[in-house]
Amino acid sequence: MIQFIRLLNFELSRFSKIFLGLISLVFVSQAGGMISYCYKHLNNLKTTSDSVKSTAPGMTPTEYKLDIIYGISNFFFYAPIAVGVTVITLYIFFIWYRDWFSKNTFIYRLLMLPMKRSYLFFAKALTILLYTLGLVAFQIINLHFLKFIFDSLIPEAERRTTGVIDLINTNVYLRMIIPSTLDAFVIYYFIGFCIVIALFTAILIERSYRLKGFFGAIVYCVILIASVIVTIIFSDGAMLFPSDIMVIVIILISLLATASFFLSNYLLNKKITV
Amino acid sequence: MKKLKTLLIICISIVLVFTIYYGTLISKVSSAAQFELEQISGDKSEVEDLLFYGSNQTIFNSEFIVNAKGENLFNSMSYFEKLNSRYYIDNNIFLLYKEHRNFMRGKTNRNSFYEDQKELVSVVSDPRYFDKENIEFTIEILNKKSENKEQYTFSLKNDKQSNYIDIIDVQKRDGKVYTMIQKHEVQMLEYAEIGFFDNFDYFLVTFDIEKNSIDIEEKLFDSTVVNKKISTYMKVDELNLNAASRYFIMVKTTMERVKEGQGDGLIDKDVAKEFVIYDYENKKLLSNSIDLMKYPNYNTMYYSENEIFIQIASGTEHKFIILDTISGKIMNEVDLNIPLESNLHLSNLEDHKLFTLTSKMKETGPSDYELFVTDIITGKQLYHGKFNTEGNNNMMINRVFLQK
Amino acid sequence: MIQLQNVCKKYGRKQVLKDVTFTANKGEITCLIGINGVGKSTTLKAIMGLTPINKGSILINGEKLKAETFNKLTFIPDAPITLPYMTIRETMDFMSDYYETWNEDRALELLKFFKLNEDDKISTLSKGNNAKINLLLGLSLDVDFVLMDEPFSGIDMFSREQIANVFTSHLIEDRGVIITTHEINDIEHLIDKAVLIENGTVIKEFYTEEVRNNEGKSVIDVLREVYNS
Amino acid sequence: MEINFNNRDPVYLQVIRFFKEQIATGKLVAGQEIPSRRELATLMKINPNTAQKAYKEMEELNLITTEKNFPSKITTDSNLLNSVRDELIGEAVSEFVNSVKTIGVSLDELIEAVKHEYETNK
Repeated sequence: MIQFIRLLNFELSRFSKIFLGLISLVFVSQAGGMISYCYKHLNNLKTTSDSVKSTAPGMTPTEYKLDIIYGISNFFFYAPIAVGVTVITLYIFFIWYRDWFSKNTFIYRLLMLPMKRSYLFFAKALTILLYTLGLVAFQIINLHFLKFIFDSLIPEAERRTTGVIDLINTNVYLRMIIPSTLDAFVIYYFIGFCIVIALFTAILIERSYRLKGFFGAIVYCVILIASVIVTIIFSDGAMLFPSDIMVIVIILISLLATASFFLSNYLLNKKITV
Repeated sequence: MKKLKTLLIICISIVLVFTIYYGTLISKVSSAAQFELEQISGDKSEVEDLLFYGSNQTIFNSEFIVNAKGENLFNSMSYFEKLNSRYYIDNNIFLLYKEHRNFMRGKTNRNSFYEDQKELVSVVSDPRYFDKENIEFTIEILNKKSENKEQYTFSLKNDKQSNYIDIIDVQKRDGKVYTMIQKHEVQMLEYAEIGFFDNFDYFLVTFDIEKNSIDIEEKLFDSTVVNKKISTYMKVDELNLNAASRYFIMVKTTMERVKEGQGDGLIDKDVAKEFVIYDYENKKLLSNSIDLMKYPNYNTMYYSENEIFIQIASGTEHKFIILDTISGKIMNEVDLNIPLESNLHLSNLEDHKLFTLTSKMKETGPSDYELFVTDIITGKQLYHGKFNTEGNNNMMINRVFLQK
Repeated sequence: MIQLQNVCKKYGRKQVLKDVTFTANKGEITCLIGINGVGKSTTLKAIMGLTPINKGSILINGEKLKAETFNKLTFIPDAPITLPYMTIRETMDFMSDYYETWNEDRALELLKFFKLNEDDKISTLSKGNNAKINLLLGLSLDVDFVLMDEPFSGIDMFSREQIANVFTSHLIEDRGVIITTHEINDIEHLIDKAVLIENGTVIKEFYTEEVRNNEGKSVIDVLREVYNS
Repeated sequence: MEINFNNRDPVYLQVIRFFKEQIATGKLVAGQEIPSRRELATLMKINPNTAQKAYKEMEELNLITTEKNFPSKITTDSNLLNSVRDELIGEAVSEFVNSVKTIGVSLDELIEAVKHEYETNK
């Protein structure tokens, strides 16, 4: 077990610099976006409240109150999230291929470690999961920081008091990465983890059979996607609650992921080619 | 330990952040008020069973279900419950879903149910969209006490090759299930100069449970074009599902396409509006004396065994009338005392209590929601309250649910 | 003892190994000889489970390859297999983390022997030094068998000499060594057993001293006979 | 300890011959310690198994003696050491004579030629 934990730590540390880069990007871009939003609207507020004051002295209409919800709806907020998603997605492939294709063929060493090769598989899969969660966790922290910026720059009378939780729950994109209930959180990231396992299996099919495997991997992915879609279509026709369909899909995805893992394990032990 | 630095840092921060986040989320949910219902007059107990369903329309919608105390139940619902939120579209469906969850699987059409003290009946046609020769009907009867379910399937020949079918009403009497169905034909009706109209036919199909047989379908009426005028039919909702009725009741509207003003604009203008009442046991088509053109802006309409309920908000009046179904005579009429400048959003009627939700339209969207509870026999206002949304004019309340 | 029995391997339609059968004993240096591209490297990879075989069996001390085998067996490929961003020290620490057979004393000795500096980054090393690092990592494990793929190819003369010295030193001890080469000259006197591989098959397997003793032939003589016939 | 091996004779025989030459020329003397098998393999760049075999053979010939936990030593048996010299001379002479005989040289002629060569080739 300690061997596995070491390997996981090793795989994590191989990505740590890119991760630090990503969270710095998120931090700088989002904070910059928030600061520029606040200053832009502080100027607007001045001009509008002057004109409003002349008609209705002593009153700031509720319509003019600023809400942090709009403060995060800009390019500088979403762009680093998009970059993070892209980098993690690419890393799903890179985490394997670089061990074959970098200047030094490190996959030799990894495959010759005196431990089950499935450890290798899980260490890489968990690395993806942990860094994804890490980025999301940092996003939550950074939202608090953005709220701090917003609250310090905008006078209390000019802003609404939207909390971070409401901020997340009112934003459809944030809600996708930070679901509003714990069970949804577990389900989302469980499904995500299963998808990573399936993609890893596709990569290993390609690595085991090369050109033939490349097409095999595509076929494999198509089969997995099709089986999920077919299940959804069939269960949608049946008399079922949407929640039932979700349960069926989750069970199906777990089964497919388990099958994928066993296939991967077989490939790693018997078919992999360096 | 030093060697596992990266792993420890990442794991600890992930666990910490998500524990704190979801911890606060869970502890905050029950008290997270979207709005407060401030009582203006009346008795608080009248609104205790109400749930308000709506959404916060910021950049993205976020749904909520709030009770009279201001607690948001939607947030504390499990992910799976939220997926089923299409069952929160109608109060009756919502109640059936809560009481008979298993039976309600896949059923969301309010009109396809019949309910009395003992039984809950559902008729489902399969498939709803088809071009097949036969239409399959599935009748399910749930014994409410024992939770036992009986199931029957019948097949009906699809002579006219309809491409769409809908169940309009279901009643059960003396071991027979009477179902009014609406069929949509592929060919559209040519109407006026440039207009085409969806061609709907209405049929009665009678299933005899004991004999396990199906009676030939009977055509009741259809959308017709006479003298360039078209007649369409709209179902009147039952007051509630377990109020049995001997009739299917529809509103027949006849429309004509006329020029409006000086321009070339054409509009469909109502020229006649009346009730069409079908006595399914005796297979007789009836009508009553009420001319609905008198009430062009009726708001809500329900029927029960012998009565039709209409809420009217038009011109200078905001009142509620109860009609005798067959004679069309006005049995009771009360003034509602609800300001007319408000938009009427939705109303529910239960045990002769009318629940009315109003709002004032503002430039930035609806706001100032108010709730009235009125006794429709005496006209007495039992409750009046206002929703305090703290200046959040993004909030929309869509439905009021009555929990029993 | 490493036993290969009728090992067959295809890459697509190309038959790379055809009924390869030989044994390598502990305490002996076995050399797979053949000109390039005849399946020597593939044979070593197959033993290490780094490429699948289509037929036949490979037994290490009578057992099939499994996770624990890598504590008995080490492979030193001719390509660098370390991570460039690590220092030699970190690379050694990585090894000691995972291999219970890691022998730190021997690693330090080898470091000295190869005149390497443990604070150097892998990325700064020359090709020869990279090969030495591979050798260092492999030989610092207390394993029964060491497999080396072309340890002399593309390496400067002095490094070659240093590497050749390894074979005669106590670093090899009583281990079994399998080495592949297409250039027998450097190590002709070092090896116990030669396995001639041509077109994916074993043509001849013999002990070099026996051939010298009984037939008065050098390894090259045997090679010449085989290729000329 | 520089030695050039030929590739056709067994390496262990060439090692033994090298030791005999060293003894014959007095570079190795009676009772002198010799390198361990491992050291010898390294010095001569030969397989340790071969070195082992050479030592074993020399032990059987009593050229070297080995006691437990001590380095091997050249034998102190002077008769044996002397015979090594004789053996080497005999071997070299017989090889030489054999090859010369094929040219058909007479003994006297040969001795003259040898004398001349031996004195000039210093």
